[in-house]
Amino acid sequence: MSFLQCKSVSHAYVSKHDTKLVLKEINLGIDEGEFISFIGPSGCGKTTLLSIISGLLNQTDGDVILENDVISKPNDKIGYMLQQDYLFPWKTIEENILIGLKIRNKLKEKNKQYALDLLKEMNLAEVINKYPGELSGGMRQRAALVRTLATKPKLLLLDEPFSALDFQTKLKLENLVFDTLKSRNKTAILVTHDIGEAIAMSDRIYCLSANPGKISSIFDIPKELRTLSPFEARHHKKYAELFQTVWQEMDRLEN
Amino acid sequence: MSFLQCKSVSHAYVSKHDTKLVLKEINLGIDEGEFISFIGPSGCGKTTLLSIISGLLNQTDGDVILENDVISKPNDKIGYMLQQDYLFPWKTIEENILIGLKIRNKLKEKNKQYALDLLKEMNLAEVINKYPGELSGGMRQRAALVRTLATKPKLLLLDEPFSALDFQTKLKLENLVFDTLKSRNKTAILVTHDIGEAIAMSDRIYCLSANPGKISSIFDIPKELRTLSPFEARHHKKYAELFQTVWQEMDRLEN
Amino acid sequence: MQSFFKLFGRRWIVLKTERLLQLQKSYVKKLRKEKHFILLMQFVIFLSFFALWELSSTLHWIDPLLFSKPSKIISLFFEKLAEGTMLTHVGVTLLETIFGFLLGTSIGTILAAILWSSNLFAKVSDPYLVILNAMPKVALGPILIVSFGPGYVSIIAMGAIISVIITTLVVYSAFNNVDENYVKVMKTFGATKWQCFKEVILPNCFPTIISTLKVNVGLSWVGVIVGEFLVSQKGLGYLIIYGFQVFNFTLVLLSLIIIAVFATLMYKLVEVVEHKLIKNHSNS
Amino acid sequence: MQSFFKLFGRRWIVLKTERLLQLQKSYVKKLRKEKHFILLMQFVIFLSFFALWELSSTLHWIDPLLFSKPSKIISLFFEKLAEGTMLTHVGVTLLETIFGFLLGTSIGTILAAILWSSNLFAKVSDPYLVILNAMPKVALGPILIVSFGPGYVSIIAMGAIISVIITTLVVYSAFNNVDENYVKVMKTFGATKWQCFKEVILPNCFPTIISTLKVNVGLSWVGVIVGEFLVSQKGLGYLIIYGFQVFNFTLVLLSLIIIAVFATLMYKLVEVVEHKLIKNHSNS
Amino acid sequence: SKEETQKIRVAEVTRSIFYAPFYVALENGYFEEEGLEIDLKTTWGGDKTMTALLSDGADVALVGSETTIYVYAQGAKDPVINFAQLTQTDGTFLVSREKIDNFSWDDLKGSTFLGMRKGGMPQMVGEFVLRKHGIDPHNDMTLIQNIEYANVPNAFASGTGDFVQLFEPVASMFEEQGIGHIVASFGEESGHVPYTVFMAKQSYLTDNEEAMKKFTKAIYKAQKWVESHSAEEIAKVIAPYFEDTELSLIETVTANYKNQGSFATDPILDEEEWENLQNIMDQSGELPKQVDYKTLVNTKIAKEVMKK
Ligand SMILES: Nc1ncnc2c1ncn2[C@@H]1O[C@H](COP(=O)(O)OP(=O)(O)OP(=O)(O)O)[C@@H](O)[C@H]1O
Ligand SMILES: Nc1ncnc2c1ncn2[C@@H]1O[C@H](COP(=O)(O)OP(=O)(O)OP(=O)(O)O)[C@@H](O)[C@H]1O
Ligand SMILES: [Mg+2]
Ligand SMILES: [Mg+2]
Repeated sequence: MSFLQCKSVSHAYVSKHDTKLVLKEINLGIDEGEFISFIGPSGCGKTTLLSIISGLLNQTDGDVILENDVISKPNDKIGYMLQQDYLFPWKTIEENILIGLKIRNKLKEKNKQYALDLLKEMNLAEVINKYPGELSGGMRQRAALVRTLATKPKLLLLDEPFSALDFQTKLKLENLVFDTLKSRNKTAILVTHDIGEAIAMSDRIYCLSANPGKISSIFDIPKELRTLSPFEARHHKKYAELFQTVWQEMDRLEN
Repeated sequence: MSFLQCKSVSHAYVSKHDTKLVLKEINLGIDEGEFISFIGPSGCGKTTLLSIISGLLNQTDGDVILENDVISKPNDKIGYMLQQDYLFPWKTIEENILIGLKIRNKLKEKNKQYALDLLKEMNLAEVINKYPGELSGGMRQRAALVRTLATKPKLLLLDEPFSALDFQTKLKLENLVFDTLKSRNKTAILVTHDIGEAIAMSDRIYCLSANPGKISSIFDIPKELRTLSPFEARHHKKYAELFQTVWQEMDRLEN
Repeated sequence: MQSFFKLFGRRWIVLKTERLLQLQKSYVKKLRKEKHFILLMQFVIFLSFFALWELSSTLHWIDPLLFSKPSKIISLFFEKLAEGTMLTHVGVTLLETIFGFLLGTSIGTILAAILWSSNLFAKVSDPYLVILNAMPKVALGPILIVSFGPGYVSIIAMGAIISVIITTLVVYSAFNNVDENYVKVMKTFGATKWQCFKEVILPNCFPTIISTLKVNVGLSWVGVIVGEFLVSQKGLGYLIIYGFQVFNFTLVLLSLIIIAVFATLMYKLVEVVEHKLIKNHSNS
Repeated sequence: MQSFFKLFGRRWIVLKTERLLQLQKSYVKKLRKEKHFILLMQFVIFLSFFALWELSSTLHWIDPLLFSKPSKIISLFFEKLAEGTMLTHVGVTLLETIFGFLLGTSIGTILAAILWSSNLFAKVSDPYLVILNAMPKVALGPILIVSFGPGYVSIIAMGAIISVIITTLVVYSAFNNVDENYVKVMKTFGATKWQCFKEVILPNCFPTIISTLKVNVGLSWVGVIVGEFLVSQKGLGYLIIYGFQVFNFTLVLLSLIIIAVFATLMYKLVEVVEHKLIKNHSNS
Repeated sequence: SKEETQKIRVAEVTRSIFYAPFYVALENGYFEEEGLEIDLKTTWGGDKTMTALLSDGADVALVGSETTIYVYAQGAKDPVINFAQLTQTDGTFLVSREKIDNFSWDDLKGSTFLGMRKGGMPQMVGEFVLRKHGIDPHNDMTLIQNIEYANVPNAFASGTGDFVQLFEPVASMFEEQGIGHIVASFGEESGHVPYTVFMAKQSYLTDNEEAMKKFTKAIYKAQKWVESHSAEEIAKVIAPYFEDTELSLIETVTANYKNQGSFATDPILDEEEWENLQNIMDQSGELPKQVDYKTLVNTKIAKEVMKK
């Protein structure tokens, strides 16, 4: 059985005036260590799906199973990174990255050291006592990554983590995140609008169509690209080909 | 003599505690119909330079000359588009696109028709009576373009017009803007962080270095790419080459 | 287990619309139930408050002379209504409040515009504005009476003066906080300062101005009531003072209740206007 | 022409630092000049106001009985200061205001927290909060005296009651407007509602709470002054009423000026605290 | 001239049965007979009433004479002159919480006394009377003087104080409701004082002497009417001015005042009363300076009116 399994996951948002079926029968399986991307038109339910997998939102139907456990509430094994960094502006970077451990009552010296080491690895050691407001966008996003990784989740959910960054910073962070996750053999699900990013970073791409959101196609990334760093992958010739294919699929989905 | 000339343009921001030289002796000439890009690290003075060219900001030294006129205040011939759309949320799209004509006291039937035709061309005819809040990001940016073009400027200044859009929308808008400007033989200066965008859209790229901002290198775009639409250009092999070169230059400038 | 899901999944597709409708129905039902519960609770609180009041007054747990009781208040209300005097009192106070409110808001906004138009003037007047703002305006009562005489003018002036400075400050700060890029857009078209104000600054701050209205309505009530405490022949504040004078607490409490009702109505009215006017303003 | 620019450009490079320094110098000079001008203007306004007052009172353009004059006010001030009574009055009012202010703010915040913790409770109490908010609290003065007795307690209660509901509403709305993604982050770590409140909601709303302080200081002054109008034998509000009673307008105006000074000081103090506390809070 | 009615704006310090003769004059049409139209305004409190007069918001004020002394002492150029007296004693009563059968003023010693606010006539008369009975108000008892006039009754009713100094109709109401018991009258104890008087600015008096004579005449007429009629009859006449008070209560109160001779029987403010007032103020430490009777009192008008 896969590391993570979604079984016939459906979700409908019910409001006073109508009920909107946002996700319809999502079935997927992800193995440990895989890097998966979801792409799809705006509003197709990507964030909803991540929320369901993370246990923050309870689906209307179906099951999410992580290592044989049914997920129905936030779980230690899962880390979730939002679109913007959402660092707490009133806490220093140190307090920010330790908040997860604090909440989980795991603020032992060993875990703390792990978080601080991560911070160092991300080249953020010297800003440890600064406030988020004093950092650049890229640094903040890196700090947010440390915060998420500090609790040692096995599965990482990344909801458009790079969309608020400028192009160069984004390319650099892609590499960094890719390396960090691969070296720790983390499983990851990335939501993005950027087809290039999806191709460059992941092992498999799920294309979602909208209204209701369902998996419309799956692209396996060629081995040649998988082993390359995202930046290198972007300049491989297979990248351009795949880009065209996915682009057309997306175009079709949007119209 | 060129259509637009910057002669030894320098600018320093003076504040109470210090004076910061932001632009140092910018010399450049742009011919009519050319599409130029400025790229450079954040804070290198790109927006400042655009503001000076537009006449909104008076430089400390040097001259900006547009068709033999020295620019020192906003000029009819220049249109300026900001990073975000900055459509006025309390005005309908129609009121928004006609505001320039209204301010300039040129709200004649002919000019009005021109603006409305442009709107139609941008596929915005059916939202003419809506408010900006009801439009998507891409639609808003297109409306902002119409607003800028409605006064028939000869020179367009575009300050990161696509940076707030998602990737697909951005690619589509690049094509649209490119076609619109080329077909009307407008001269344009584009500021962007995205190297790919600069290569795909322009005829020439000026790389600015920071502290103080000066032109560090100029890249002429090969003819093959120039004639292609931005989207196509991105998949030309010369594109990848040039991308690498510019990337390295930028990397050098940032460190 | 997998087969169960398959089955379930299949069944689900077939029943899709039905299932969704059912979800919706049970949700709406839950909502309605909650709403009814809330209404019930509110009603219970309302009723038990007045019932307890009536009871404790009747049983002399509280002094009926000081706290009166609901039944007496209601009968007094109808009595006064029949006499027709109540309408006059309410009318007078309402008019004073509305005048004070409109005056305060409009003068405040105009002052804010003047401050905005001249940076130098704004800087010069800054310390004075701070002092005027911090000053508890109700203390000026005696001065108002001396300046405007003991009559409606003083009361309306009190209703206006209490809100004018805070309006000036809030609206002026809103004027200054307009995203300068909006103004930049205008300037690229060569707009004058006045055009910028008319087309951008003012409409942009409209929501703020309307929001100050909500605060100002409340302030004007305070001003008018304090004003009526000091000088008046008519009005709800007068009724309170008069009620005290003749030790008629039923009258005092009746006036208080009527004030609460009308102050709330006026507040709600402004809120409705606010919602209407701001609807199109908000950027998504 | 081009050669001129070349030349100029070259010269400019050589003179670069010098030129920049000169730019800076002339800018600073201009700033200083403007600042001096502003100070001068403020001083001129200040002086001419009091001079005009003194003059028109002396020349009977205005009734000196009603409007007194600055020289008399100043001499009365020193007289009272020498007697030592002035300090007591100021002290009493200040203490009452501070207590009322702290009480109002803290009770309001606690109420807001309770509302936040129970959505149902918030919904049930909504209409009551609206009524209480719209109600001009100064009208409740007499009721307070009946409930808390004629003394400091009533005055402080007035100072508190006037700000407590508005604090509750503002802070509660701030609690509710916290970007839910901050809470989402907490929830991904499995945080409880209380942890979310402690770590996110409260610190996030700290700036709002501090900002309400500024409003509350002003409101508490109003409440305390009105309270002192009703019951007191010490305090600045009492001095106003007493001065009015014995027709000593010099005393009334002196009290008003002292109130203005202290209200401004207190406002400024809160502002300083606000700046200090919020500094690190703001997100870039 | 009787052809044309002249409008006179009167500001009364409060609405009280204590001023019954004035309302009788209004209700019985005595002013109309004199060709005067009265525009009556209640300006709650002596301070506001005097302000109304000084800032030309009113032509004539009905308020205690002590205010004229305050104003004069502040150096008024156009002083306010008393010209017709309406009431001649204090109008407050001593009310005790417990029923006392044989009241003696010594019972007040050691008690908590809820008095009127400092600087006003009721407070000064109150202290004067206490002192007259050998009680030092500031040492022999707990004196509460911090409450605004209108709020004194409810402070007492909600449990503050053993004794309270109250105006009518509240005193009688408390008696009726059993909240307190009237044990003494400050009016009886105080002796005659110019307690409530019609007054106007000197300049106004000079310019409108005829009108003021007519005004005083109307008042005098009412005073005589009140003197010769029963409390019941008076109450009926003035009832429209006290909408929310029961007729029987108005009658009781009128009787109380009438019996203790609170209503002046003629508009003349005697010198003896004036000196008594200054004496009372002096004892309370509120007299800014001694003012000559002739300076602030005009008896000419009253005397002329009474001659006719
Ligand atoms: N709490 C909610 N209540 C009701 N509808 C919601 C809610 N959250 C999201 N939706 C709706 O569900 C749909 C899917 O939303 P979701 O945020 O999952 O999309 P998305 O794919 O993440 O979009 P984007 O790419 O813009 O982030 C949208 O149409 C949205 O309007
Ligand atoms: N009004 C101003 N006063 C003082 N300094 C300013 C002002 N505007 C910009 N600067 C400074 O001038 C420098 C250049 O700013 P500018 O906005 O032109 O950079 P930019 O290249 O457009 O940057 P970005 O890519 O982030 O938009 C920056 O260091 C900035 O801090
Ligand atoms: Mg999303
Ligand atoms: Mg810029």
